[in-house]
Parts: sequence; C-alpha cells; structure tokens
Amino acid sequence: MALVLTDDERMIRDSAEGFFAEHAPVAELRRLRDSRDPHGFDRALWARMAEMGFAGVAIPEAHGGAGLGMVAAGLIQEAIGRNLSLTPFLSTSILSATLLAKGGTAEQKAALLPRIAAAEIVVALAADEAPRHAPAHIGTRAHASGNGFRLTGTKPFVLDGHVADRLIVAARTSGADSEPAGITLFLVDPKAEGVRVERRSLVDSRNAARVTLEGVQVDGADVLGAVGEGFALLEAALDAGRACLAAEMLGVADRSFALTTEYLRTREQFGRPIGSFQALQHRAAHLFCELELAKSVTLKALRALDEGDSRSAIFASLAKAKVGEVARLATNEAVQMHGGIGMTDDADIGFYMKRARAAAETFGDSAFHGDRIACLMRY
Amino acid sequence: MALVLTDDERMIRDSAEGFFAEHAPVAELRRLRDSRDPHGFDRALWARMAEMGFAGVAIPEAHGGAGLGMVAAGLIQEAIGRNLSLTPFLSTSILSATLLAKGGTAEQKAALLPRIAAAEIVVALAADEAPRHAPAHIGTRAHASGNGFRLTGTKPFVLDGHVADRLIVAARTSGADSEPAGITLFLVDPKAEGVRVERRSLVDSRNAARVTLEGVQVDGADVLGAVGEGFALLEAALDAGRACLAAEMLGVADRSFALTTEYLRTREQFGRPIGSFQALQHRAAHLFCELELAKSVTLKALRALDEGDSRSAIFASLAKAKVGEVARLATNEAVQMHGGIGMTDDADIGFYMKRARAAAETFGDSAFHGDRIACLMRY
Amino acid sequence: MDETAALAEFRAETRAWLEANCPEEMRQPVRSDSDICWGGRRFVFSSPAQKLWLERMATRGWTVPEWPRAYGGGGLSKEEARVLAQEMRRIRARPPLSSFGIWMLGPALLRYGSEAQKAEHLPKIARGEIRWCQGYSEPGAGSDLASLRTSAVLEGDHFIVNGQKVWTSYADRADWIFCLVRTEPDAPKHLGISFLLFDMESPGVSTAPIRLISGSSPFCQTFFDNVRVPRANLVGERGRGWEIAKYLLTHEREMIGGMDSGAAEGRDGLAQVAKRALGLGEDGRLPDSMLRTDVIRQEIDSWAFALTMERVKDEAKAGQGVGALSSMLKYYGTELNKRRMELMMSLQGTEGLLWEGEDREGDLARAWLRSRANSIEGGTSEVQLNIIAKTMLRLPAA
Amino acid sequence: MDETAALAEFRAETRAWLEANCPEEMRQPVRSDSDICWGGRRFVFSSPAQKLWLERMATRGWTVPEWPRAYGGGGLSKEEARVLAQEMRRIRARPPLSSFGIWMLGPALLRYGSEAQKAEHLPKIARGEIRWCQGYSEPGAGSDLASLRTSAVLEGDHFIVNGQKVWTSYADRADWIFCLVRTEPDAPKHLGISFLLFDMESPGVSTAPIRLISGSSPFCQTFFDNVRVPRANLVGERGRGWEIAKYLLTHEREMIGGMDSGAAEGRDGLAQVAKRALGLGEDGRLPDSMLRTDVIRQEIDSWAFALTMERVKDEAKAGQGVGALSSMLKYYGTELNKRRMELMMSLQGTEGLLWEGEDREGDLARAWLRSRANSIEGGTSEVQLNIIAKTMLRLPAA
Repeated sequence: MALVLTDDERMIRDSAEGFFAEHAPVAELRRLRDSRDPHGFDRALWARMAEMGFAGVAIPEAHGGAGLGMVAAGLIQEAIGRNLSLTPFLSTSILSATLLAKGGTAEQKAALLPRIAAAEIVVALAADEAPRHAPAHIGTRAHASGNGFRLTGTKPFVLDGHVADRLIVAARTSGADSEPAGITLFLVDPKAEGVRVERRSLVDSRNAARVTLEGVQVDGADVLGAVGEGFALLEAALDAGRACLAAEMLGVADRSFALTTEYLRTREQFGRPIGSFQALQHRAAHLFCELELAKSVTLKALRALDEGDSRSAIFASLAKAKVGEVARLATNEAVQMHGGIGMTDDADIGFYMKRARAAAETFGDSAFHGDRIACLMRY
Repeated sequence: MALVLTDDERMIRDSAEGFFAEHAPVAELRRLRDSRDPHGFDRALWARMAEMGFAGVAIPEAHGGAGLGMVAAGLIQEAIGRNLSLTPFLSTSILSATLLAKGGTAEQKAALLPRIAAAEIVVALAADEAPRHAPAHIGTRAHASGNGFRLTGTKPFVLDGHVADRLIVAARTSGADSEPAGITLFLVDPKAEGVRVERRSLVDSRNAARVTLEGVQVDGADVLGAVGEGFALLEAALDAGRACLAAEMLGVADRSFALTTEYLRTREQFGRPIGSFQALQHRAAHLFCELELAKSVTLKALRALDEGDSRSAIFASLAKAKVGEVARLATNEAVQMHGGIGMTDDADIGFYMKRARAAAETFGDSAFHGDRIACLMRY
Repeated sequence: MDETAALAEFRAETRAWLEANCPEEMRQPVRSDSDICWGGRRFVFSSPAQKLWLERMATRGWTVPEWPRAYGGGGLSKEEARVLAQEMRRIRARPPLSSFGIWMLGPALLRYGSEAQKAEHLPKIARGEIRWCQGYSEPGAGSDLASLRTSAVLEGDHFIVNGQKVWTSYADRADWIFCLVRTEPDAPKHLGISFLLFDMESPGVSTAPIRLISGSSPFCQTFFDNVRVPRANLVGERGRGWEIAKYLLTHEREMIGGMDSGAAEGRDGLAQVAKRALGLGEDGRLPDSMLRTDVIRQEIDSWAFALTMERVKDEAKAGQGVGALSSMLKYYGTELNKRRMELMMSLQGTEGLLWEGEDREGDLARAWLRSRANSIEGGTSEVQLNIIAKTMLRLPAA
Repeated sequence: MDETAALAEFRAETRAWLEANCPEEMRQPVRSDSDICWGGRRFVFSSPAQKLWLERMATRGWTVPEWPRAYGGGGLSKEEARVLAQEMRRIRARPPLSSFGIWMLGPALLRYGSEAQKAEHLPKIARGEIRWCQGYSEPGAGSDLASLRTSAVLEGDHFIVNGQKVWTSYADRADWIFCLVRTEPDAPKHLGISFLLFDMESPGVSTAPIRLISGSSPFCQTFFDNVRVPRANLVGERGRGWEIAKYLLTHEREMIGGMDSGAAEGRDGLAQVAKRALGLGEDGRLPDSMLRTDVIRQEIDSWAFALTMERVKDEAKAGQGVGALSSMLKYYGTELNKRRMELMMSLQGTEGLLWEGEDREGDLARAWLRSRANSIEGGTSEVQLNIIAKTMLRLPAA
C-alpha cells in the first residue's frame, strides 16, 4: 500500500487533532498537574474518547470497537502528543487491547474488550522490571497453586497502574530470569489480596505505579494466551505500543517545532527577528528534514502492523529509534531557541521536552532499538 | 609538569615549522606525486633532517641522537602535518628508533641508532596484518631453524617498506593468531632470500609496501627484545607512533583550518565575504573549540610518554581518538567551505583531507582507540 | 490496485516488444563508464548491441517516453511510462540513452521553448544525435549563481558571447551547450540573465578539463571569446533566463539527492559490507562495538530516508504533496551519502587507502572523494538549507 | 617545582591555622543547599559552626584572599592564594562564603569603583554582611543585553529608576543589587548604559520568583517603580557601564563553563555511573554497545576538555595565553554538560523519570533540566560562537 494517508485516515487525523486541541490541550495538563489530581487524567475525557470511537479504535468491531487498526491508532496518539493530552489510551486501548485481541479467550475478549471500547475500564500492562527496557527480563514468578498460580514479584514502573481496573502481569512460569521462554501473562485484579499499588509521579506529569505482588492467587481462567509462551504475544503488543509511541513523539516534535519556528519569526533581538539569523535558520532547516524522516518511519511502522508485514518488528524499532532521536533534537533545540523563556514553567515548550524524554525511555530507547534492528538483521 | 611548552620546546617548534615550510611544502608533495618518484620522498631532505637533529630527536645522545624525547618529536611531526611533508620520520625515527632504544641489545643499538640519527638508513616496522588495526593479530610465523628462525607470512601494509634498509618484523614464535603472548620481533634485511617487497601507492601519496616472507632465515642475533614477549615492546613503540600521528593530524587540521578561515575572509558570494554568513561562522567557531581540545590531548599524550606516566597508553589513545575525529571534521569542513574549488586537484585543501583520513586509519582509528580507552579503564 | 484493462494490454504489448527487441547484452548491469550510452556526434558505441538498442528504442520514442510524439517522444501517459519502466526493470534492461538533454534541457524546452526550438532540438535529443552540456557556474559565481558575468551583447541578429564557465560536465565531449549569460548588464542581477543555446563547435569556444581530487576529470572550464550565437537561439524572453535556470536546478537537485539508498533494495547494504569486513562475534554481533553503533545509526537514517523518498513520491501521486521537497532530499541525501562513504572507508581500514595498483584498488577511495562533491554541486548544502528556511519554514530574510 | 622558602613557610603556617580553626563540621562535602553560606542581612546560619567558620576566615580576610587588606581582604599574592586553596582542599574545608559580591561585583569595584565605593562595599562583602544580586537581563533583552530599557533619570542628586529585570538570581533574598540602567536614552545603544548600586529595600523595588521547568525558583523578576538611587551609587562614568558589564560577564562565563568535568578527579565519572547502572558483560565491557559508544565518546570529550582547562590555565601562568578563551570554555563546557546529563538520564532509564517521592527521587531529572539552562544563562551558546568568530577568527561581520 502506498506510503500516504487515505482519505479516511486524513479524516481521523483531523478529527483527533480537533478533539484533543479542544478538550485536552496543554492547559489541561497543567491543571491536572497543579491540582495533583488523584487520577492524573480526566475520566470525562476518557468517556468522550469512547464516544468518538477512539478508545476502541484498534478493537475489532465484533467486540465493540471501531476496527480501524494501527494507522488510525497512531494518528490519535500523534494528536495526543501534539497536545500533550493525558489519557490511558496507550496502556488500555493499545497495549492491553492488543494483548486481549490477539491472545484472549472468547470469554476474556467478551468480558473486557467492549468495556475498553466504551472507556469503562483502564487496563494496565505490568511487564517491565528493569529500569532500562529488557522485555525478556522477567523475575516475577508464578508458581502452580490450586487450579491456578501464585504470583510474586515487583513491577516498578506500570503505566497507569494507579488507576487500573485490571492488570496484565507478565510472570515467569519457568526458565531463567532473562530467557524469552517461560513467560506467561495473567489478568490480575489490582484489588486482589497481596497486590500493592503505589503511585509514582513522573517528570512529564504522567503517572505510573509500583505494583508489588505477594503470593497473589490467580486461577486458570486468568491466564492470557498459552502458558510459558507469553513472550511473542508481549512483543507483538509492545511493537504496537512502540509504533504508537513513535507517533506520539512525532506529534510532540512536530508541535514543538511549530512553536519554535513561530517564536523565531516573532522574537526580536539585536533589532531583528531571531529567525533571520542564518545559524538558527540552518539548524531549523535541518530539523525540518529530520521531521520529514520521522513522519515516514512512523507511517511505515503503523502500516506494516496493519498489513501483517513480516518485518513489522524491524519497522517498529526503526520508528521508535529514529523518532526518539528526532524528538529529542527537536525539543532540545526548541528550548535552546526559546532562550530563558524556554526554561520557565510558564512556557509550554518545557513540557514537550519532558514528554519527549519520557516517551523515548518507555519500551526501549534508541540504543535498545538500534541494537534490536541490528540483531534482527543479523549483524 | 605544566601542560605548556617550555622555551626550548617552543624553539624546536618554530625551527621545525620553518624548516618544513621551506624545504618540504605542499608543492614538494605535488612534485613527488606527479613525477611518480620511486622513493616517494626526497633523500636530500632526509639528510637535512639529520643535520637539524630531527632524525635522531628521540634517540639518546649516547647513540648519536638529540635525546629530546617525545614532545620534541611530536612538534616535528606536527610541522610535517602542517606542510604535508614526505619523510620516513614516523617509521624510522619514531617507531623503529623506539623499538631499538627500548628493546635492542647493545650491539643492535650501536649498529643502527647512530645511522638512523644520521639519516643514513630507513627502518620500517612490519607488524600489522589486518586492514583494521589489531596489533595482537599476528599470523606470520617464526619457526625455530638452525641457530635462529625461519619467518613466513605476509605484511600487507608496511609504511616506507619499499625504501627500507632494514625491516622490523613481528612474528609469532608461539600462541594463537590473536594472542598478545608469543609475539617476537626480528630485524630482517629486505634483501635477504625469501623477502618480497611490492610498493603500494596510497590516496595521500605516502607509500607503503606489501612485504611477503617465505621461509626467511634469521639468526638469534636478529631477535629484538625477548622471544615471545614482543607485544609489550611493540605497544610501547605504537603508542609513541600514535601520539606522533595525533601531532601530525593536529598539524593537518590546524593548517587546513587556517586555510579555510583565510578563504572565508576573502571569498565573496552574494556580494559579501562568505565568512560573514553566520551559519559558517558558527561552524568555524565550533571547530576552533575542537582544535583547542585537540591541542591539549596531543601535548598531554606526548608529555605522558616523556614522563613515563603509568597512563601513557590511555593518553596516547585519547589523543589518537580525539584528534582523528577533529582532523576529519576540520578537513571535511574545509573542503565543503571551499566549495567547488576544494574538489579540484589544483587546490591544496584536498591533500589535507586525504592525509587526515590516512593518518586516522593508521595504527587504530577512533573506534579502535575509544574501545581501547574503555578497556583500559575497565568498562 | 487493479490495473485498468487498457494498461494491462499496454503492459503485455510492452513486455513482448522488449523481450523481442532488447539485446541480451543490454540486460546486464552497468559495470563501467563505457557501458553508458551518452550519444552525440562523436560518440563511439562500445558494442553493436548498444547502438542497436538505442536505435530501436528511439524509433518508438521510448528514450523519452512521455515527450510528445511530434518531438520524437513516445507520447505515453504517466501510467504507461511507469509500466514501461517496470517492464524494463523486470528484464534489467539498461537505459538506452543517458543525457543532460533528456534530464534537463528537454523539460525546459518543452515548457519555455518556441515551436521552432522544440522542433529543431528535441528530436535530436531523443535520438541521441546531439549531446548537450550545461553552462551555469562561473569562477566568481558558485553558490551565488545569479552573479554570473558571462556577457552576451546583441549585435544585429547575433549575440556576441564572452566569458568563462566552470564545472561544465563533459564539455569536452558535448556538441551543444545550454548556457546562462548576462544580456542586461544594468538590470537587477536576477533580471539580466538570458538562456542561450549554441554549438560547441562555434568559433571562439574552447574547453580545458579540471582535474579533481579523485583523479578524474568529468568537468571542464569553458571559455567564450566573441562567440557568435544567432538571436533565434534565445530560449524564452530576454532577461528572463533565471526562471528557466531555477526550473532546471530543481530537476538536477532531485537527481543528486536520490543517490543515497544504503538500505534500499538492489544495492549492497552497509551492514552487509560491515559483516564481510569485520565478521561476526560469538554473540552474532559485529565485533567492533563503536563501528557497529555507527553502522546502525547510518542504516537507520538511510532507511528512514529511503522511506521518505517513497512517501514523497506517493504523496505527490496522491496530490497531497506539501510542495517542493527537492531541497530537503538533495541536502539530506547527499550528507547521508558522504557519511556512508566515510563509514565504508573506516570499515576497510588501511585497504581503503590504496590508490593505484592491481585490480580495482583505489575504487573505494575515489568513490569516497567523489562523494564529497555531492553536497557542493547542484547547489551546496548551505544553499539548500537557506531555501528550506525561506520557502518551507517562512523564516524572515537576514 | 621547588617552592620558595617564604612560600613553604606560609604553607606551614596556613596548614596549622586551618587545622586549629576550621570546625570539624566544615570539613564535610556540601550535601544540600543549606550547607552553602550566602551571608547577608537575613541569612540564617544552618549551624553555629557555619557562623564561626565565616567569622574566623573573614577576620583573616581569607574569604577574599587576594583583595587588599584595606578592604577586608587577605592581601595575599597569587601564589599564596593558591597555597591557601590547596591547603583548604587538603582538609576538604568548605568555602566559608559564597557570594556574587565576591565573584562578580568585587572585582568590578576594585577596577572601576571610586575610593568611597570600595571602602563602603568591599568590607561588607568580605564579611558576608551584604548579599548582592545582579540586575542585567530584561524581558526584551536576553542575548541582546545592550538593548535594555530600564531607565534611570537624574533628578538633582538622585537617579529615578523605572523598569523591569528578569533572571535576577536570588533577588528575593538579596540586600543590594548591581544593576545596568539606561541613563542616556538618545546615545547609541552601548553608550547609554550606566552601572548603579542600590539597596533592595528602597521603596519601589519588588520581586516575584520565576518558576523553572525543574520546579525550583532561584531566579526572580524584579520591578523598579520610581526607585530613588543616590547619584553617588553610580560606578564608573555615566554612560560607560557597558564596559563594566562586559568585564563582569567574562568572569561569569568562566565560572559556568567550568562546570563539566566528567573525567576530572573527585567527581564520579560517567563510566562509573554506567558500570553501576548496566553492569559489565563477560568480556569486561558495558553490555549495551550503543550506550557504551556514547559513554566512551562523552568521556573522551570530557577528558579532552578538562585537559584544555588545565592547559589554558598553565599557558596563562606562563604568559603564553592566546587571549580570552572564556567564550570557548563557556560554550564547550556547557554543551558537554548537557550531553552528559542526557546520557545520565539514558543510563537510568525509567528510574530517571521519577519526579517526586521517597528519598532523592527527582534529583536526576531536576539536574538534567537544570543543565539545559547552562547554554542560555551568562550568554547563550550562540552568543559565545559569535564572539569566537569575531574575536578569535576575525571573520567579517554579517
């Protein structure tokens, strides 16, 4: 398929951009942060996202979703990035929905997917244990017990874990601590005995939680996918999440670039607009080119997932690696070109830099994905 | 000792700069190249270098040298870089002289060091076998034979090998192909039976030779240093060579920068000197800073060798790695800023770019030395 | 996407014709310069097959498939031309003709030329009878092309041309030149320029090759000493040649920018070269971790750039293009290619330094040196960044 | 190098005095902001030892060892001052007093102040009695400092000051301000500026802290509404304040530029942090090869930079300095420090993102965000590059 948005996709892009710009602009992020909102996002917004069909964008129509796939999901996430909107979209509508749709039993799908599409619940993925992403590094153990398992371990960084109605926990039913084989996914009720959830606040005003599991009992019906074979399923969902994070970072980078070029056109120093200084012009022009590359790899990664391309893991890593670097450059340049103003909390531009960093660190940074590309290409 | 040139050293610097600018400027390189000179350097110049005390600068006075050490040697090599002078200084006065002075027997020293100081002979080091520097990777074998050894192997890249009166050959008396232990150094007459020397021409108009050894007989008196323990000796000489190559690259970079800023001041486009364009100003100013760093690491590396600093290997690698990158940046920027003129053979600037590349590849590029630094620092 | 019935039929016919008419020898990859057919009065074909292939293609107008039939073209639609290109790729057919006349002058004449000029020059370009060169840059006017000083003074029915050009590709082998000259010395600098065509055999024209740092001499200096050019050879309006020049430059830029495609199909990827040069360690990774890092970053950027070329093309087709991205492609593509060649040199270590000698020694070093010109010719990287800042970012003038 | 007998004696005396007089508590590393003694009217000492240490050092004039004794200084020679610094480092003694008065205003007053001004202000700075802040930047005048608009109109024996400053460090805690004002509104912009001193308690002065992206508020906006400043508080000539300002900026630049010293002694090197964060692989190398590459490159540059600071100092001592390199150190040092903080963040992964919570969570992220200001404050990187291009490279003005 051509590397270009279809008419339908352009409509989704425009409506997502309009929606988040209206309902969840940066001012809203500021409000939630400054009021130390206990949820860290606005439940009313989340409900509206269901009305718009966003919450279930990637969920098959048979399960109450819009069935529009990953390009559409990425466009929504890009608009989220552009406006720095706070929503549980990534954790619930992308990661968890993908896991359930690909790995869930008929009962699990019926029980959860329609409720996600309706934005009635938040579902969080509790997988990573190392500060630097290492998806096979799972030390949490699941020991057979009764007709199910007992889970014990710690997940220090669960996105939206503090507001989750359900957790999907990666635990090890066999194998050594960093082996892909032996990982199993479980649906866990965060209110179950032995689960402790502590909210942790982040530099970008998103929220995560440390989830501790102490002998938490789950039964056979709570296993998501096949026992011991959870890694492939996890990776598929992570690749969807990585491609969407690339889309979000693209939104972050593109908007911060737009704010910056606007500033360059208007801010005067030495009697002329600073955008007339050639050194800044060249840096901005270079950044423009990098952003064009970021757009291409993002669209390709999302398209490849929708098309079931055998190289979709490579393209997801390509997008996460490249856009992460571009977003870092774009937001760093943005702050520098804004000068002192850029260092103040009053200016929005700092929020973009914070989010670019946090998104880049989530589910593998450029170093992780560069290595992954090389390993997948066997060098 | 302070990181600054002494008055004596400044005199050496000035006299070396004056000497090479007068006797071996870029025009001389051009002449030797275009006439396809069979030696690739001017023997009269080499003789003059003895008169100046340059050929034996690092050789102890007891052996006919000037005994001035590595800072002095580096200043000479820097002047060589500044003028792109063709001489066998590196191979003979640095590498071979260091090996002989540190590892030679009284007889070997007496026989060879005074003749090097007098510029009567050229001595070349035949060590490297891999295209990418790997000093322990020695596949050439020395089998015991009679009261000595028989050497068999190929050295594809021996600097000044085509004009050498004597070769110092690294061969393996024991151990596996890439082990440091088991390497022995031998003095070999290139006219001996079984030695084949083929000249190879290089992009920077220096010369090297492929030296093939087919059962070349040497006797016990030809062993330089201890049997099987040649690696440490070799590394000491290579570090001297690396520090001097850093000094040469510094000369290359500094001179090409000077040519470029001069061009920026005079060349006009769009009705003004191109040096008035801020984008070029900032790139030039950045390069200025990089050159300052290059000066510091070079002086430190040379000083550390003279002082017997326990970290002199680290400093040699630091200088080779950093100055290699700076020289690459400086010469690339020089060609780009010269525009079309810079691409012509008529302009000198291209010669600087060629030499910077060749010097960077010799005895380990920045990747090699970065890794070496990290390994020496244990990370 | 389904092909229309008409297009499918055209495909079938084209395939059959190519199978029947493309000589076997012309289905081999281009290995050296002599495999390229440049045409022209003095061109010496390297084989009878090369000549035959040109004649057969020219007869159908397929050396310039989209030009009108009236001017020696194939009269094909965009879609048909794409099918022809696909079918030629399928059998790896070589281009029958390479020419600045096709790439640069032809499109400009189609847009700006008089009827007489089109009728005179286009068919000869299409048939490879006349080889053209480009007279743009001058010693004092590099990036600042519009400050050119070669003068053309009208005397009766002739312009008298005096001056000097540099960087004229293959001027010593070309038959005719398309040339920017100053006809209005007193007009503002962009408004005094005209676009002239003339025969390189005219009295007063001489050339001298320029030796490059790579050792080769594809470019010349070209001197004009009272060259008489018929007034009819003026293309477009007098004093309005700058517009034509810019139109041409955009074409050239896209051509040069497309040169990096490290990760694109068909060409040996950098990672493959690295694997051959360094081998793999026990962990399946390239053993030099710093070089591996550089290779990975280069491959990521090359791939991202190749996808961007694909996207830009697809968007143009879909009518969604955001405007002229040629400066972006030119700037980024050439900078990428320079970095790629630097890495290739690093991977080969001292072997990459070899210059002359047995076999193909020196090829890599020459290609590395050649790549340095990419970001200078056809508008420097700095000029492209200026254009992007002005046209795409609308930043204020200095 | 051998020390002279006199200097050796001074060293022995100093060592003995420090041993006897530096309280044990003052020999601990500075752990938090409250360990820093800023002095001033409203300063609250964090411990009796902090107060005692300041008093004892001030009594000897050793808060400002090289200032003349007449103004509360120690009257030491450069060499003696170096010995004092070495001996203080030896016992890890904390600086008794940190102050913009010492670092910035003092040197300027010594050079440009009247005798009365020196006698009035320097001793109070030396004893930590008055805390100073700096009124330079304005909302419309960032990099283009000289375009400042705060006005000072002479009425009788007083200047009436009106306007606004930003980025005044700790203005809300300072007692006095040294301030750039425009006294000659019609003069060319660099020539209408004067350098004034006044009490922050003067009627009409107010401050409002600026909240930064790191969450802290070390800077203020400062407003002047008809503030009356005695004419005697003008430093230097009226309209010649720009010269004093530039003199001060050079001092500030060197202070900020010196902040990166990744590989310097005493501070935990980046490689050590990387080792703790990533561990070592079986081959003794950091296991993430791309991050390792970045760490290596950072360490190389940090080390090269530290050696450059050493060389520049040594050359200055030897009288071989090539001139003001402060812009180079400021530009390169701050850019290096920013890269270092980015790498620190990468090494810590998601743990580095934490903001508030138990223990010292958020410290790293705050330090990262803080580092972004380094290349803006005290003259942006762009301004430093302009200065280098002009003064060191003598490139023509735009």
